[in-house]
Amino acid sequence: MEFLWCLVVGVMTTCGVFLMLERHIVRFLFGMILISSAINLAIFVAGRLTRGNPPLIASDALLPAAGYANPVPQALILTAIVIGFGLLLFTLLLAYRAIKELGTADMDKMHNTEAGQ
Amino acid sequence: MNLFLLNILLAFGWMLLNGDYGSIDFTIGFLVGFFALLLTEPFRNKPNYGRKFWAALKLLAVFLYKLLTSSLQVVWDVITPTHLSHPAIIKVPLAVESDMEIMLLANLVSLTPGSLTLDVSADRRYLTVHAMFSQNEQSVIDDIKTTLERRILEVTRD
Amino acid sequence: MSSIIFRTSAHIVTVLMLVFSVYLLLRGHNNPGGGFIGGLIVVIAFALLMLAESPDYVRERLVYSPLAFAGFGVVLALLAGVLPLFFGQPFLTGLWLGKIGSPLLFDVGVYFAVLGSVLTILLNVEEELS
Amino acid sequence: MTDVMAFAINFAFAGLLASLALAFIRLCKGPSLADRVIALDLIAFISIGFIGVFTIYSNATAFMDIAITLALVAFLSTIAFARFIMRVSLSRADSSGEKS
Amino acid sequence: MTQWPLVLPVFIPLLTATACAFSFRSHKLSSVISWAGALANLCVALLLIQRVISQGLLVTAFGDWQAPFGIVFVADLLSASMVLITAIIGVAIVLYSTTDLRSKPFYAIYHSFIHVLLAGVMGSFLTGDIFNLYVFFEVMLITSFGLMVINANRQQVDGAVKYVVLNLISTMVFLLAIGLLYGATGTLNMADLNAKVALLPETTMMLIAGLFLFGFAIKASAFPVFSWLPASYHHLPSAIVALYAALLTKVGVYALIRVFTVVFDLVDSGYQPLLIIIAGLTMLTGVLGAASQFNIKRILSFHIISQIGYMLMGLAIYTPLAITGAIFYIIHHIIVKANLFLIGGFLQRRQGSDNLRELGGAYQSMPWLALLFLIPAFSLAGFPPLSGFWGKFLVIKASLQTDAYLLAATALFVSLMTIYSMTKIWAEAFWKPLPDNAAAPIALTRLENCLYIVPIVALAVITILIGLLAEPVYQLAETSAINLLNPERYINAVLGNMPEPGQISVLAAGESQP
Amino acid sequence: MQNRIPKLWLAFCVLLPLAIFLLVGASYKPPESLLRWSWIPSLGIDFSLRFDGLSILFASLISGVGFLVQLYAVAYMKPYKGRGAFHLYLTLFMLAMLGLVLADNLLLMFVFWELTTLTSYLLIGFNHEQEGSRKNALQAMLVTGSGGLALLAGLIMLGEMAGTYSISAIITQGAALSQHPWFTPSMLLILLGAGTKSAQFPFHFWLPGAMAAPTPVSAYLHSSTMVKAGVYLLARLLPVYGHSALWFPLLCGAGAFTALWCAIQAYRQTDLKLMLAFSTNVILGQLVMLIGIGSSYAVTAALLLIAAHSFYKAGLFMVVGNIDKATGTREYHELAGLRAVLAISFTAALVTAASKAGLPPSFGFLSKEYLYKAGLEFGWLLSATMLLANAIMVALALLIVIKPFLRPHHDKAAAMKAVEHNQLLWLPPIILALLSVIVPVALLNWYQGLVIDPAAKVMLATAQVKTVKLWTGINLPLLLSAATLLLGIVLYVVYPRLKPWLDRVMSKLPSGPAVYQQLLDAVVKLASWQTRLLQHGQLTQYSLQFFLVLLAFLGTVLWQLFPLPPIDWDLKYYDIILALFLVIATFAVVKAPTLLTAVAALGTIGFLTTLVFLVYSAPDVAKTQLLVETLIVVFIAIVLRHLSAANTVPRHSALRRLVHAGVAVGIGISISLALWIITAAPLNQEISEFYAQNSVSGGKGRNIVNVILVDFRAFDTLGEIVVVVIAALATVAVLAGKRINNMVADREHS
Amino acid sequence: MMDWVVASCLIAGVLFSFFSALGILRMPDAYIRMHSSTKAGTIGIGLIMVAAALHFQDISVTSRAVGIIAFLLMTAPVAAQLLGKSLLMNKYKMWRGHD
Ligand code: NA
Ligand code: NA
Repeated sequence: MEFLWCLVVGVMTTCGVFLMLERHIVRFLFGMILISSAINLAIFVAGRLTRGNPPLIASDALLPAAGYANPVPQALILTAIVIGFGLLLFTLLLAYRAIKELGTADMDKMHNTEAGQ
Repeated sequence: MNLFLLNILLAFGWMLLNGDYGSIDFTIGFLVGFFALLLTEPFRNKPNYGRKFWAALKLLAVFLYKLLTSSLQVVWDVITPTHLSHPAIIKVPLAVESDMEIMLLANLVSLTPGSLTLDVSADRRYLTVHAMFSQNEQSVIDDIKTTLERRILEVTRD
Repeated sequence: MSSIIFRTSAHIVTVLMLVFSVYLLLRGHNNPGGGFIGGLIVVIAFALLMLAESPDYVRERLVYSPLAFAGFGVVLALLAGVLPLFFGQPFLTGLWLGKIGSPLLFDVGVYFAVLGSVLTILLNVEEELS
Repeated sequence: MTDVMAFAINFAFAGLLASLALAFIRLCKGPSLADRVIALDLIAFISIGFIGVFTIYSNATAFMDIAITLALVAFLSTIAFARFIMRVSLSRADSSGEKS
Repeated sequence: MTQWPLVLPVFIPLLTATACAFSFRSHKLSSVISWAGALANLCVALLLIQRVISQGLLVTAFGDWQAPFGIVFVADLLSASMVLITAIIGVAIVLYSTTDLRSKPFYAIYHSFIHVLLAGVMGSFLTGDIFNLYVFFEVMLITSFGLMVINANRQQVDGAVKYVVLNLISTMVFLLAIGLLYGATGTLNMADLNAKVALLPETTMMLIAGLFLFGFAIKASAFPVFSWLPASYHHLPSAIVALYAALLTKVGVYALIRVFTVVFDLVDSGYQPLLIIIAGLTMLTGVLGAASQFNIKRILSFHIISQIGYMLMGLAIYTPLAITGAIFYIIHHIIVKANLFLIGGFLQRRQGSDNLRELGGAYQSMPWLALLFLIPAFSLAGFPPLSGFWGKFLVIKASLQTDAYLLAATALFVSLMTIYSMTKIWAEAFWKPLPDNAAAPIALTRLENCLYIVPIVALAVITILIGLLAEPVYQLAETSAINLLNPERYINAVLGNMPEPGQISVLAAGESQP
Repeated sequence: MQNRIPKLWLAFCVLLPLAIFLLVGASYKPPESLLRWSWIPSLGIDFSLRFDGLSILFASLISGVGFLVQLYAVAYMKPYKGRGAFHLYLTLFMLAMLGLVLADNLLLMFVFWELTTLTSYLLIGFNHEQEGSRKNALQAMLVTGSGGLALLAGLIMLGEMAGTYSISAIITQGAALSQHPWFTPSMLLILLGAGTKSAQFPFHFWLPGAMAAPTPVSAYLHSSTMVKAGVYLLARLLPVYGHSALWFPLLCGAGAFTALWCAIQAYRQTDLKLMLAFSTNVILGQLVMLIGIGSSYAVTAALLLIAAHSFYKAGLFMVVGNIDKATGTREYHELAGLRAVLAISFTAALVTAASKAGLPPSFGFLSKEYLYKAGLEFGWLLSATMLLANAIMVALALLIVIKPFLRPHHDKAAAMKAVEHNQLLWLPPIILALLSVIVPVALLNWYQGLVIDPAAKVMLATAQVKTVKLWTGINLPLLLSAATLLLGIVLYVVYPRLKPWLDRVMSKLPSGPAVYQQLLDAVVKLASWQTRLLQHGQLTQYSLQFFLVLLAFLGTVLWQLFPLPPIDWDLKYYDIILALFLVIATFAVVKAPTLLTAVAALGTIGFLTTLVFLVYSAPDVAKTQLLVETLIVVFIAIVLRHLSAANTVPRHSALRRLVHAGVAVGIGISISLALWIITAAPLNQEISEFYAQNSVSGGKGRNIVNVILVDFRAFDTLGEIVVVVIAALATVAVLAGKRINNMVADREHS
Repeated sequence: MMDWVVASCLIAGVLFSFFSALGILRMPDAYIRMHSSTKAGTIGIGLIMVAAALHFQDISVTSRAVGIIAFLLMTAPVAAQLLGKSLLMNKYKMWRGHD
């Protein structure tokens, strides 16, 4: 079943990259959200998929039920999601400020800094 | 007093959620609920609540019945090839006054057949309702006022 | 947004969410949940309240600046980390007193850090943009 | 798992996924933002239902919490969208910031 | 008690940052806290390197979960010396910021961010876990975003957009690479990865290594993925750009060095020829970029890229001598580049501009500053016996030894162009008389002057010391390089009493345990 | 300001060279001695000094002439600003020069070599408020600097070949090194270094340019010190590279051509200082030629010429400096009748010019005799060239003496003022003039024993050094000397007619500075072009560039992936449908007509990924993903509310979008394949096993993921909350920034 | 026996959900689509939750199911009301039937 999700990751990445190359800064952000999701999914898939057996230990057991899902990628993704969330919020509001300050949402029109080089 | 009751209810809700029933859990739940209430301070203009359990249960029963029938009515309209409805936007005058009552009525109106609350007027005098089967506007208004509003008032007023 | 219906239900829903968040935080060690999820639910609760009322109303309810909560959270987490060092154990080693342990303290730190931070962003966004 | 349960669960999955598909079409078709938001709201509902069914299917009760969480947040996002639509109407700028 | 000196380099800055943020109402209080934190950190860094020199590699496993299960901090000579240099820069920048940023509304937050950034940098240097490295990279990244936008004007916002957009690409690729690496090996500990990566099929290994190389190359601002740096650095406040210039790209290079020695073997990964080309082009494009600029900060920004090329060159050649050179170069460059930006910032503060066309007369008005400028400038240009010469000498010698003549020639040409740039700044800002249309210099108070000059002097003295006492620094770099190329010691120290690497690999190849 | 220089500092600067002169002299025990301190032993770099004939010759010239120049500068620089620094630079330069000639370690020598470049830069640009000075200083820096870099490479190669950087040790290896493949390359590189420093054609032009410096600098750098560093290096390495077949033709060719070419250039000059500068080039050419010849005679001639030139050229520069001081000009046709005010300088000029012209019994005569002797061993061509060059020297010597001093003063000539009341202005040149005569007449034996014999031995193991005599009877060299004199007089006489013709011819030839400037401009132009190309400011193009590189990284490996592993079709229908929905929603984001629609689609993706995480047993991730995605959607909705419709952005051209699509698809496929290949192999679950086993016992928790987050890998989580908190602060900053900027702007307005 | 009850609850719930989705697709205007999603959706999910509660018969699941239902009853109409209000403010043109 990993194969299917490899494909989905590929599609999400493709669309994410495509959006990240667009001129509208908000659409860039959408691309970034897509790629973040794709990468989280990729990490998840890379840790192998297990159906319906979360890595929880029953209150009367010392070990999880056999065939439990790999908890490591889950923990990694959690950290990555949170970090990505912080980065994304910042980027979103930076984009807002840039649009307000520079008067355009077009990333290619934002070149005050490199003028005169 | 009502806040205290609500707090106790929250504590029980806490125990329910935890699936643990002990004095420690109750205390924790109570404290958590206490702080939650402290933070949000709901029902600032609280009316004098009566404990009208019976009225409330009746309200609930009526409501569930209406919900089911209304759903079936909608489903029927959905699955039949033609659109049966005669929609209209209707202003329903209100007898209820407090925030809580208005909310309750508005939500119940939304969840019952053929009507959907769209707005409350700024002076709280009437609800704006979208009615799906409004061949006769007055019957829609009467239906809301007699079945829902009356029963709500039974619950909330002494 | 000044709808009576929304405001009234938002108050109720917020209370429920706050309770739910603490519940998720405390049981997170044994069941799905934990500081981060709990913290985010607090944020959603206050987001509702903010949408129903106003950012100022939320700030008033919170008493302290949300950033202070965030700082408090970081300090708690750092404290949970550094505590074992005084017992000659490595940074962030779990110290347990019955059911209460430094990892839980750490998780509470996460809870506060997250709710403080995201609330800060939320309130600032609402205030600065309007 | 009994046959009847297996059937019910399979039926549930299929039905919910079909519902999802329908909601999807509305999401893509629009035409107004409100229509899309309604679709999104319903997708959240269907997802809650899916989680319920999946909980029964997998016997992992831990998943029920996700349903609650989903219910909580779906409400918030719908409200945020509603607010957006209101604001747009207030400022009378047609489809502001929407053209890409 | 080995844990303390390993943890404190991250712990102190984080605590200091929190304290600074809480004391935002009083500039004085936050300054004092910031100074205290920076100095305490310097002491810890000194203690750490002393420990490492006397006891060898230090390892602490957080939560007492041994590697490869938990996260470890490892201080080998390289890490410890990088931490020390970072702590030195920290003190210098904090002092300088006290006056340079004093009038800014977010003064305390600046200090807070500076400390978090230092924590991120030191964490990156110390960590022995690849995912933890990612986390520290993110700490650095978000902090650098923050520092970039505090009190930002139009240009800064514009630069910040580019910086953020392009760095996010790097971050994402880095994360993806870690995910794939975990999927392929089942571990995240760098020491543990060493053996497990060796068992991977070659193509898998190359794919993952390529992703790491790409991600770190952006961080290090290597050709052709350096555009974010010249687009964003030059409008930043001087203290901040000095901090960035000194540390951020170097962490990228450090990560490249660490990952492509301990985790992947650069030669085995197949990327050595490519890296050689990248190194050469990085040097060349960077220095040419500088030659076309007329603002001090822009010139210096492009020179960061160019000098990164030298460091990459050291890594690319991949002999002990070359890596020694790279490490020597990193140490030298951190000090020197920070100092140049500090001096540029001082000129800008006095003159209100860093455009060479609007500057002049500094030789007359501030002869001592002129002298102080000469030291880092000609060190950067690779004049002996200043620190930059030895780094240059080592990498060129290494490239000649490996018959990489074109690379050596490029490095020499780049060195010449660096001389050109440095003399350009010198001639225009110091020698040239002040243009008639230029504004009169701002008079600074004695204390302000002092706070500006003390860090500059200190860094200049360190530059001279590194140059004159090159032997111990060389020893340090050489030992580090040898240990990097023979990571067994590192691996054994980290994995402790784990089974032999061979046994782990058997486990890796076989079925997972029940 | 300028008069406030502490006397003590001046005294120190003057006396230091004298002290060094005496110390060096006293510590010298022929034939050679060595001092060694450890510096960077790991790199084979010692601080080792070598005292032998060659180094002692240079060291004593550097310190001796240095003393006189410092003395002269005390007087000369009096009106200059910042002359304290001038003396500092001069002293530092001298120390660097001393280090260069005394070093017994190639790299130590290089250290000093570069220090002379640096300090000479400061000296040449001393009059830095004039643009010309700055430009010429840079020119000298870049030309000698580039040579220095070549030299570094050459020295490293030489050190590698020999296995040591110790000069003594390398010299003893001598011929053995010539078998090494690096022998010739390293020689060429070193020659490049020496050639630039010693201003050999085509690098000769920086030296006249360096005349922008105050005259004491010229008297020092361009007579006895810096320009001779290259000569010194060649002499030092003669035992190593003399074995090369290229050595003789290269050095003789370059040297002879430089001598002739620069002689003609010198002949054309009207500025006395420039005239001297070009004639310095001539001597340097001759010295290089002599070392290239490398015979006993040649070595002897070189050792004589080095000293002779130092004396007379330093003296002449000082004389010209005095002329400049007295009249404010150095153009000879504006000068006349200077004998009246510069009587002592005239005497010095007379003697030093005689030495320059090679009149017996001056030092110049002696060195020229030996030059001819050495040249004659190798046929007429070299000798004829030298004869022509020397004849021009004679003409110039005549010119320098006759035009300013012996012509009667006339109206058109520049006004003069008396300057010789300051003894320090005439004392040093007269001492140098005296030395030019005394050494050949009285101290020749002493010079031979102390310098020529040991130095020749060092340079040439086989040297058969004859006793140097002023008078060796009437022989061919003497006749050539006479011919030189005659020709020189002729050239002086025809000078007025020859010069215009020469100017016409030469102006058609490319000039050194012009070529240098064109080269520099070309590099700067290339730099600007490249920077415009790479740093164009178009953000999406940068992104495209980055992604293209990523694609290149992935794509090159991709071809090697085949054959691919088999596909494991263990799928449920809801897997496929979920995946399908996810894909559709993803496309919906891309195709969405409005931003808000895209946000709605993103929200859907959030719900769907939640379901995916749910289905594959990750409840914590599902919850977090859900919360985060929802909050993101909420935040975007809030932000979009406040962006106006004015922000419509045109899309890229269709072609560009096609390229984007291509890149995106390429990257997507690569990542899919990579992930597939990785997941097709079994995973080592060692670590998750460990976590599962220790979760309850060690972590006291039953949610393994949470135990990882707060215990096993809590450190990551600590970093993560730091990121979130900083993100919050940064967001506050980015949002408040505009308001604060406006506030500040308002405050400044009011 | 319980299986049958659970199964019928499930199927009924899913049917309600499906019709609600069909409704938002088929209905002529946004107001009527909201009727469909709010009512049918709520009851559909409610029934599925009842099924879950009955299936597990476990206090923690039941409490959650009840919580979800209560929460939906409380929020769904509010969300619909706000959306409706926004439509009103936008002067959204209502579908008026066939006549
Ligand atoms: Na119908
Ligand atoms: Na209704």
